[in-house]
Amino acid sequence: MTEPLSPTTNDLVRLLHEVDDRARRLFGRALAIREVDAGSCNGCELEITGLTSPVYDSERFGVHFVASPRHADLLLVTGPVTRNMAVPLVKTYEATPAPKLVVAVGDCARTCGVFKGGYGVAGSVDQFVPVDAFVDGCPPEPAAILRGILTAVGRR
Amino acid sequence: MDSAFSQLCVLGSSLVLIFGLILLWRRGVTAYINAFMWQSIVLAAVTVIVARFGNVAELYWVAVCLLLLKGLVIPRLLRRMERRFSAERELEPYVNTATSMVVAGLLVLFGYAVTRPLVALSHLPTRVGVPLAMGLVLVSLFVVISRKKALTQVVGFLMLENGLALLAVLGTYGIPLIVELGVFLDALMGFLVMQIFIYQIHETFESIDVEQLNRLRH
Amino acid sequence: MVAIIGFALGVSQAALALLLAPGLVGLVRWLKARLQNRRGAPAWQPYWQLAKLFRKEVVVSSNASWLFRAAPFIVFTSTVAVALLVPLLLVPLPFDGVGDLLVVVYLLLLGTFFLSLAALDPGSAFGGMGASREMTVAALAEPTVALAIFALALSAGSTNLGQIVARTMSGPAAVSPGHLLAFLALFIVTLAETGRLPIDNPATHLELTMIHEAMVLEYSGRYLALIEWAAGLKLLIFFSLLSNLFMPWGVATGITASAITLAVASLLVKLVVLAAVVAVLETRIAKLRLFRVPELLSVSFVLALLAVTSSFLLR
Amino acid sequence: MRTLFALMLAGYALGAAAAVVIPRGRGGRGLVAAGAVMGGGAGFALALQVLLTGAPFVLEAPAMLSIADGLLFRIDRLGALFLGLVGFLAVPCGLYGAAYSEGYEGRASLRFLGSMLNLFLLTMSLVPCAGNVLTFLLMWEGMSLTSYFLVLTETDEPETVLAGGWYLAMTHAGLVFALAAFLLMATGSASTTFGDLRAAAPALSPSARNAVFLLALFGFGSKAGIMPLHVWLPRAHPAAPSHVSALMSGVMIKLGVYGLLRVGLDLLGGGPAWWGALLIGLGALSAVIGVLYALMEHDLKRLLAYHSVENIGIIFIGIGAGLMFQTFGLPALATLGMVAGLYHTINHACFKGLLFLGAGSVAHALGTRNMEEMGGLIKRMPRTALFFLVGACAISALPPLNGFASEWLVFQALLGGSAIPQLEVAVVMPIAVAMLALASGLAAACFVKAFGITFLAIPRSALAEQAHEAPRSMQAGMAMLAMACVVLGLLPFAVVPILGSTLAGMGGVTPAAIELTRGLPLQVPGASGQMSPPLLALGLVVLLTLVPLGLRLLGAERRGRVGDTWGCGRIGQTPRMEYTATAFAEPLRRVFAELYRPTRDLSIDFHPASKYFVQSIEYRSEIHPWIERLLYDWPIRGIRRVAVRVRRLQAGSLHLYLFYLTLAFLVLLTMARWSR
Repeated sequence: MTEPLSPTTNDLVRLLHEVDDRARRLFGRALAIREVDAGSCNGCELEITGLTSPVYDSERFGVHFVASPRHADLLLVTGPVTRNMAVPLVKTYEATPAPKLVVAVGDCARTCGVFKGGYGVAGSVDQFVPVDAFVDGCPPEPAAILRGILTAVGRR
Repeated sequence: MDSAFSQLCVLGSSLVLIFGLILLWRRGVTAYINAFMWQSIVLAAVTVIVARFGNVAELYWVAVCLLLLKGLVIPRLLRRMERRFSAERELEPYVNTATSMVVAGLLVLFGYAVTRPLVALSHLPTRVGVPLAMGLVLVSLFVVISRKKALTQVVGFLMLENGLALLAVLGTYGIPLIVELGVFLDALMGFLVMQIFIYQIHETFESIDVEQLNRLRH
Repeated sequence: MVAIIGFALGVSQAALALLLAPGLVGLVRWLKARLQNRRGAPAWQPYWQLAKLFRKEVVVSSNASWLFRAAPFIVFTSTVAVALLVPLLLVPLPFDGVGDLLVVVYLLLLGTFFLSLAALDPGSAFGGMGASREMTVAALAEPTVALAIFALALSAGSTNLGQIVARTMSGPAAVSPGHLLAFLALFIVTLAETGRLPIDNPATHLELTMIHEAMVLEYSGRYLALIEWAAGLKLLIFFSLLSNLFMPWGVATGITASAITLAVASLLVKLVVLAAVVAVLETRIAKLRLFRVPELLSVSFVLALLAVTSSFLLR
Repeated sequence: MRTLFALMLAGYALGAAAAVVIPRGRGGRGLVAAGAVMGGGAGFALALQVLLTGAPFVLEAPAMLSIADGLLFRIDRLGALFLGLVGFLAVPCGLYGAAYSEGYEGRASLRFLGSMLNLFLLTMSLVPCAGNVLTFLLMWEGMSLTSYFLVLTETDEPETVLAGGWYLAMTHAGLVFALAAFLLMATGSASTTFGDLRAAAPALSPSARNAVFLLALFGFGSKAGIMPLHVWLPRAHPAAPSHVSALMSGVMIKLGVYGLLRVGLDLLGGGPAWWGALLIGLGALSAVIGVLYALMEHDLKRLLAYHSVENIGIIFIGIGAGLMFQTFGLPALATLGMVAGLYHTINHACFKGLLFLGAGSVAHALGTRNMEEMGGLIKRMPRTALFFLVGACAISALPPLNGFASEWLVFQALLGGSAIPQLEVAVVMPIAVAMLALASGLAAACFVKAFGITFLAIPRSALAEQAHEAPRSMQAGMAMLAMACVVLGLLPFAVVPILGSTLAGMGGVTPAAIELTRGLPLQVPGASGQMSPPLLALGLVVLLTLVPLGLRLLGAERRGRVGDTWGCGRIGQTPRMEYTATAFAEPLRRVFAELYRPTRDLSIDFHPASKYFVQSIEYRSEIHPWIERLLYDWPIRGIRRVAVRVRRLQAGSLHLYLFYLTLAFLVLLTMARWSR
């Protein structure tokens, strides 16, 4: 059995309702997310998959992960942008139809984190694509990722 | 009256056959050409006899054609060709003379056996000569097969023509004029083709020995 | 006068089908979510999704030709045309004369044909892969569908949908074992044609395993909305075919208010039941390896063949 | 009527003469095309007149050939139908040929191509007009020979000559069987006119009738290209110039169907049930195996040729069903079956002709027929692509077009099979339905491949890069056929009664049963299925305009942007990343592997240093159709072995040959003498 839910679930539920009504205004209750791994150590990916688990269940709020950027509204970019992922990241951004958002997940996305200065690292995400929201943490909790999405959706 | 007529026919056809046999016996192309010439002349005579007694008018024309074509024109051409290839003696034929004579004999007997129903059937006085004519046909066929020299084969073929003509004359008092002319035309054409054929052989092999031909195959 | 009413009813029936389609897809997803004890998106989530997609920008590949832009409209039109022909609520269907079961099958094939062509157009490997697999599955499913039609036509004496439904409703004798076998065969074909598990996983992200999804990777904005809507409508059509051709009880015969409401109610119940069956099925079994799919389709073919022979024997 | 017949002969003769007199240059080719068009038009008009009025056109010409009671032309309705088909297809192909043959300016002799084309059209139009056996076989042989010479126009390629060899051998084998069938039938009759043959047919013993039917099936089946006898078709059609292969595939193989109908239904008046069952069996087999081999092709014209085998299979299924119903005394369903077969004959002539012309203009523009080197042609040859798309939809039996209408009729005919009392015969019908459905499904898959790989996405070779649109006259030819496909698809209720009337009075098909459809919908007797193509097309068009209108009204987003194709963010896209024809058909190749039995040989040469590193891997897999291995390679090897032994007889010496001569002569004499 996984460990019982911590007492802070209720503010989590409040948070999710916020995402719900924020998203409605911009994307009308349906938000398609395309997750882009620009060179992350997959720590953030684990947390992102946590989003679709029964505990967080982002699905119920219309947040849906899609296969192709053509179908997506929001790009969830993880990890520092490595040299060979620089062009693909930009291409993915171009392939996404407007209106589109980018959320950079994890410290690596913002400051290249532990990989800073590595020979393979080309730079942080915002040097390549305009980022609407950063999510700190290495790796950030699913709730934190949701909050990031919320700020991205809210600001637009 | 009939018996004289049939007697003459038998004599004529047996003479024709004998000339055929000379071909087998003698060596040397000139002998063959003479034999052929005389054979044609006798054949023309037989045709005249049948025309006279069987009172078939157009046979006279046939006889004249025979005489002219096979009696004069073709032998002269043959001699010219023979001179051209100079005195090439007939090489050893496939079958030596003795066996070829025996084979000729057998063939004549076979001719008799084959034409017996014909003879029994037909009521014409000349029916007696038919087996002889068939014999000549078979013998000349044998000549064509067994001789190596292309020229001899040509003469053999012409004798075959004579045999057939004789068969026609004796069997049914000659075939309709048109067919007769057709046969003559064929004979002439055949002869011309063979002439060309022989020149070619001579060109390529410097000899008209037909044996060389199988070098062409492989 | 009667024709106009019939025409209006026919069109309204198709409109109802159009409206219900995204809901049906949402319902299946919601049921699957509940089975995975997730709260899952509500059944009307696809409506939001379509609304959002209609407001999104369209990004089209530079390699694509006019066919890429025309295909979504052709797919949508052919599926709506089928919705006009299929008897959802009313049996003496005004459009019955226009097309029978064969026309329905070939109209759906028209949609698949153009969707596959559009998948090839942008020139990406995924589109080619999706198109090739989709056409393979469609081609292998054809004989099963044809034999199922043959079995139905045998007992109903005609391939016209109205007649088949009327004949099956006329009495219990009409429902022979042949019908049951044909139902099972058509059910497997439904899973194949609409891209459900075990043939194709609608929720996968791994391009190599997709069949239907791989073809529409290139579409975005309103084109994608049309295609998703058409796919949902196709699912609804297959479900309604399954329910009305084999269990037609409740389909209205007269045009009275009570008969219509009864018909609508029975339709909804049947759709929910079928959606539940599909959801349970998708949660229970895993996806078949692509080259085991023909074996599954051959099973459905044998079922259809048995359906035909049994209806032959009982004739 | 007589003037039209004369006009037709004059037209073709003019075309042939023009080709001989001025072969080079636009003028010459124009005249050749004009001749073909005039002849075709006259033929079509004559056919229409005979079809509508029903009065057969009779022309006696005994003086021309004195043997076997001379030439006799008698066009009844069935003959008029096929004459009309030839005339109808001659017009677009003639038009198309004018520009297409420019490609042959330097290579093949245009004089030969133009004259042979017109003679081919002439003999093909006269085959259905023949009234007696002599005329029929004379024109049949003329058709075979002229088409053989047309196949050989591009003699610089070795496989064309080989294809010509196959074609000649198969057609003449067929002729022998057809001749035997006619002779066997003519034993009892007074003369060899079809009328007398028809009168003498009942007197024939059942075994004789079966023999005649089988001989006719072999003879005309080999021309039609039914399964075991189809091997020449995928070889000869791609070799011929495209407008010729359009004619051959569109019309010439249909004359095989005409011959079978004339002998099987008209002269013999139908027969036992196994005739129909045999036709359905062969047809279903051809349909499935034809399309399976078409799937594996990546030579565009060979693919289309294999599809001709498939569609001939469908026609045979229709006619077989008709024959079978006629045996069980169900005239309405018999008419339905026959009409379905005939209707598919016409439709196939239209869309196959269109497809071959389309493939021809692609080959003309690119110079190659290999689909793996094509791609992206829809942007460079938009109109040809559109016409090819219409043809592809028609052949895949997609609703509003003509392919669907006739295939729907064939399905209804087979569904009517339930009316057959005998169970073990009636079971043939569902199996035929299944195979027909499989064939049409695979045909749709095949044409997605053919159209998608040839016209869509990015050009795969430099040739495809600078392809240019086909010249105007070629487009005109294609446009005419595309229009025909659409019209025939929308108005079956006009065409089907005429088809029914062509069979009136043949083999127990009573005129009463002809009344097949009335009014807009296609009402089928017996099976009482109903469909109305025009309403269907109208509905589709209305919806097709409503949907974008609705989108605009609801304020759907209009903004659009052109971006790169999505490939998981890869950098740049090359044509090598696209799907190829072989890759497209690979799943089906794996599914039907037992049938194809592809040969696979893999040659890996390892790096000299270690066996873990490879310098090059070469994988080669070919499919040699097992039917040819089974039915054709084995006898050919046998004949070759016997031939080697016989060669030893030719020792090369003249004497030996003369000896054989004499031996034979003597043997004959003995036999004549003693064999009393």
